[in-house]
Amino acid sequence: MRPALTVLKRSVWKGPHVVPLPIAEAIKNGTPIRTNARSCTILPQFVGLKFQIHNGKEYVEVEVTDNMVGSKLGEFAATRKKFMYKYTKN
Amino acid sequence: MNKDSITESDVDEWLSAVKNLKNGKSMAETEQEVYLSQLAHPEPFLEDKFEPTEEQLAEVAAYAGKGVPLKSDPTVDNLINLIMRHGKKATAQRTVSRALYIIQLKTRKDPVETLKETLDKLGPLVTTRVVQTGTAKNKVVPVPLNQRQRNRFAITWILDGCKKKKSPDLAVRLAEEIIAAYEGKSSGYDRKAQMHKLAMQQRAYITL
Amino acid sequence: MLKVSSNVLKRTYLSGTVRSFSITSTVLAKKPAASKPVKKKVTFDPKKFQQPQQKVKKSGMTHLEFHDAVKEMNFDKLAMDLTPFELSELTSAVVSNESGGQVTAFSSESAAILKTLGSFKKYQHHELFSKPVSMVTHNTALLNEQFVEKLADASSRTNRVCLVGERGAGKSTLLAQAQALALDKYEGDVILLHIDAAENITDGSSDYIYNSKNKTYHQPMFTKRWIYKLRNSNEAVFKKLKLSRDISFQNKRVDHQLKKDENTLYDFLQLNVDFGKFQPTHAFSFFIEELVHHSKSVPVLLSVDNANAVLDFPVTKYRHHDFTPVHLNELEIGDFLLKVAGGEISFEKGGVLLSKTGLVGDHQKTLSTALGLVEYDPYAKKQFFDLDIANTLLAHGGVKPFTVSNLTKDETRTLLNFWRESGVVYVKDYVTKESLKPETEAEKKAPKPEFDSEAQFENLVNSYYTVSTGNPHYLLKASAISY
Amino acid sequence: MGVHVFGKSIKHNSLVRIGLAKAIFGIGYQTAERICAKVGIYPQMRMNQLSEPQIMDLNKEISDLLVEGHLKQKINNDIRMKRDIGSYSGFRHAQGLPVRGQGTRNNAATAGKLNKLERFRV
Repeated sequence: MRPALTVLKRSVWKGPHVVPLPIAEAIKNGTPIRTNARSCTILPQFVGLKFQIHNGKEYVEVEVTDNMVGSKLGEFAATRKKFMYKYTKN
Repeated sequence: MNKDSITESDVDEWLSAVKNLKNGKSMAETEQEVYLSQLAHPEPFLEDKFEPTEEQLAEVAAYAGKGVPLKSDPTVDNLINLIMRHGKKATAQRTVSRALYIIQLKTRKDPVETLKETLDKLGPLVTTRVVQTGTAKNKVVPVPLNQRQRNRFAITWILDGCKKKKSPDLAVRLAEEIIAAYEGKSSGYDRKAQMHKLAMQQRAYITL
Repeated sequence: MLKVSSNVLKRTYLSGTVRSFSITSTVLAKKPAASKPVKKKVTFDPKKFQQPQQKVKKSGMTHLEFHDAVKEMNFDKLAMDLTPFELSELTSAVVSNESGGQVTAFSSESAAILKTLGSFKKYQHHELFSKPVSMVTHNTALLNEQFVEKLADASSRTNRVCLVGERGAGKSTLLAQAQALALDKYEGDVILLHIDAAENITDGSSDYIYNSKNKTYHQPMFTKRWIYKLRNSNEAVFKKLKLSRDISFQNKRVDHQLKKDENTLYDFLQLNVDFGKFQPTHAFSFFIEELVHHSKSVPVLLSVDNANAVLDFPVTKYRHHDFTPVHLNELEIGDFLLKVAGGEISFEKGGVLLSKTGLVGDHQKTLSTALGLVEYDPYAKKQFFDLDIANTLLAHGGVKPFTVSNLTKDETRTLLNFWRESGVVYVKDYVTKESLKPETEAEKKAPKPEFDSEAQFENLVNSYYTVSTGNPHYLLKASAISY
Repeated sequence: MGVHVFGKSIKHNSLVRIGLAKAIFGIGYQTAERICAKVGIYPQMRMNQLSEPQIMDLNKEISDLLVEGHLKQKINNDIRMKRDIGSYSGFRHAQGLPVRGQGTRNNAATAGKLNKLERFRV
C-alpha cells in the first residue's frame, strides 16, 4: 500500500475519528472498555488496553497491540459467523 | 367626437365605407396588399409556363439516349464491399483507392481497367456443385458462372493472396497482389486451373 | 531547476509511512514461514506437443505502409517523361508574368538543393511525376512580390512572414517555391536554412544535454542531422564565406584550429560535427554568429515548415532532471528559432518564412493571436495560449500573415489539363447501367456517337472544382485517388 | 536479443521508458519516465541505444527503489501482519475472499486467485 492511500482517506484537518472512551479509568483499573463504537480509530494510547467491542450480538474481547494502531475497533470484531455445513439428523 | 353632433350624412358615409370594405378592394395598392392578393389568387403562378431556352434544349438533346451516370464503377464497388468489414465502408473505400493509386503508379495505366482485366483473367469460367440424387451416389455437376460470380472468385483469391505479403497496410498488399495477378503470377491461377480440371472430369454430368 | 530531489524517487522499506500510528516498525514483524515445497502437478500441455508452426514465407515488394511505400519505391522512375511538355523553369520572370496558373519544373540545381534540404515532402505526390514540378499560382506571385524580392533589401527583422491556410492549400509547396525563387533571383548566392518538420525539435526524438554556460539544452542528434543537410545544400555559398574570427575546438580527440580569413564556414561545419554530444560547446552559436556576420553580403532565408507544431506547443516532450517539462526556449535550436522569428537575432539581409501545418493544433491560439488572426483572449487557458511566445513573435513589428488561398477556376483547369496530359487523370465517359449491358447485334452494327473528350474534360473540371473548392489536395483526391 | 537492465532482459527495440515499466515489478510508466529524466535518457530512446554507463546509472537508480523481490516480500509481510493482528481484512485474505466489502454471491474469482496469505512466492 502506498502512503497516499492512507493520507487520502480522510481530511487531515479532521484528525482521526475518535469517540470519548473511559481510557484513564481503564489504565488505572485495568478494566476492559465496553463499547459500541466500532468506527473509532485505534490511537497509540490504546495499546495494551482491553476492549469489549460490540459485533451486533455480543461483545468481543480484544486486546490492542502495536500493529493495530490506525485501524478501526470494528475490524477486530467480526459480525459474521463462518459458514459451517451441519449434517441433519436423518 | 361628440355624440350630439353626429348627423345623418355622417352615418350614411360610414355605412357606405363599411359596405365598401365588405366588398373588398378591387385593386391592390401597397406592397403587402399585392403580396396578399397574389396569395389569395394563386392562379397566375400556376398558369406561368416554363419555356426552355434553345441552349437548354440543346443540352437536353446532348444527353438524350444516355443513361444516368453511376456513382462509382460496379466492379470497384464489388471489390470494396468484399473488403469491407463490420460495415466500415469508408475504410474499405480508402483501402481500395490507395491500392488503385499504387497500381496506377506501377503500371501507369488506368487502374480500373487494369483491375477489370485482372479479374477477367483470374476469374474461373465454371465451378462444380454437388447435386443429391436421392440414391446411393451424389453427382458433382459443372455449372457455368456469370460475370459477377467470376469476379467474386477472383477477388476472394486475390484477398487470400494478400495474406502472404509483408506490408502491414492492406492497401499496399492488395496492390502488390493485383499487380502480381495482372502479370500472371498469382497463386489464384492454380486454384482456377484446379477448378477447371475438376469441372472437366465431371463433364459427363452436364445437362443442357 | 535542476536540483535533484532525492525523495522524489525514493520509497523506503519501512512501512512506518503506511501505518502512521504504529510504534514499532513492521520491519521487525515476523518473517513468514518458508513455503513448503509444493508437488508440481503433471498436466498435459498441448502447446508443448504441437508441431512448431511452419513460418509462412512472405513475399512482396515492401514491408512499408502506404505513405512510406509510395515515397520509397521509386515510382517516379516509371513516370511519363516530361521533356516533351517543355515545362519552363521556376524563375521570377515566369512568376511575374503568371496568369491563370502555369506548371513549372524546378531547375536541376535548385531541385537537387531542395531535395537535400527536405523541401519535397511525402504526402505531396511527387511520385506521380518523373521530376519535381509545381504550379505557379497567384499565391506564388504575391509571395514573390511581398517576400522574396525584399530578401536583399530588408533585414530579417522586418521581413517575417507566416503562411497560413487550410489543409492542403499548398503551403509547403509555396515554401519550396520561395526557396527556388530565392536561389534563382540571387543566382545561388543565398543561404537557405530550412527545417522541414519543426515538430522533430520537440518530440523527444533527439538526445539532449544541458549546457550550464548558456542555460540551454544541446540536441546533438538533431543539430548534427540538420547541419549536415545545410552543409550539403549550401556547399557553394559556405565555401565562399571566410571565418570572421579564430576558433579552436576538439573533434574525435583531435584539436583543430581554424584561422580568421583563411578557413571557410564550410571547413568549420565539416570538422565540427558533434554539437555538444561529448562536452558543452558553443559550436552552434558560433555558426549563427558567423551567419549574422556574413548576412551583410549574402541574404539568409530561414524557412520553417510545420512551425505551429512548436510555436503552438511550446512545452516539449523532454524533461528536466526533476521531471518538470522543458520549455521550447530552453532548447538550443528552439531558442534560436524563437529569437529569429521574434526578430531578436536579425540577419542584415534576409527573411524568415514560417509555415503552418493543417494537421495539428486546431484549438491552439498562440500563433493565430500573434499573427492577428484571432482576437487576444486574456482568459485563454495556458495549454491553448502561451502569452510569452505570442509577445516574442509580436516584438519588432511582428510576423505578417500570408493567407494561401485556394486555386481559381482557371488555375484548376490548367492543373487538371497538365495532369491529364501527364497520365495522372484519365478522362473517360461516365459509366451507366446501359453501358454495362452486353451489346446486342443491332447495336454493334449501329454507328456509335463519338466520345467528346474535351466536353467531358470541361464537365470534370466543373465537378472537381465544386467538390474541392480549388484546394489542390482535395482536387487530386477527387480526380485521381478516389474510385 | 535483449538488453540487460537490473537483471532483466528487455527487448532491444522497445522504448526505454516502456521497456522498464513492462519488465520490472514495481515500476510503472510514470516512475520509468522519472528515472529516464533523471538519468538523462531522451523520451524516444530505445533499449539498444543505451550505453554502458547509462545502464549502470539506470541500475543504480532502480536499486534505490523498492522493487521486485523486496516489494513482493513487503506485500506478503503486510498481509501476514493483518492476519496476525486478527483484522477482518486479514481473515478475508486467508479465506481467499474479497477484502473491500464486495459481495460474494457472484464474481469473486479474482479474489480467489489473488487473496492468499502469501501472494507472491519470493
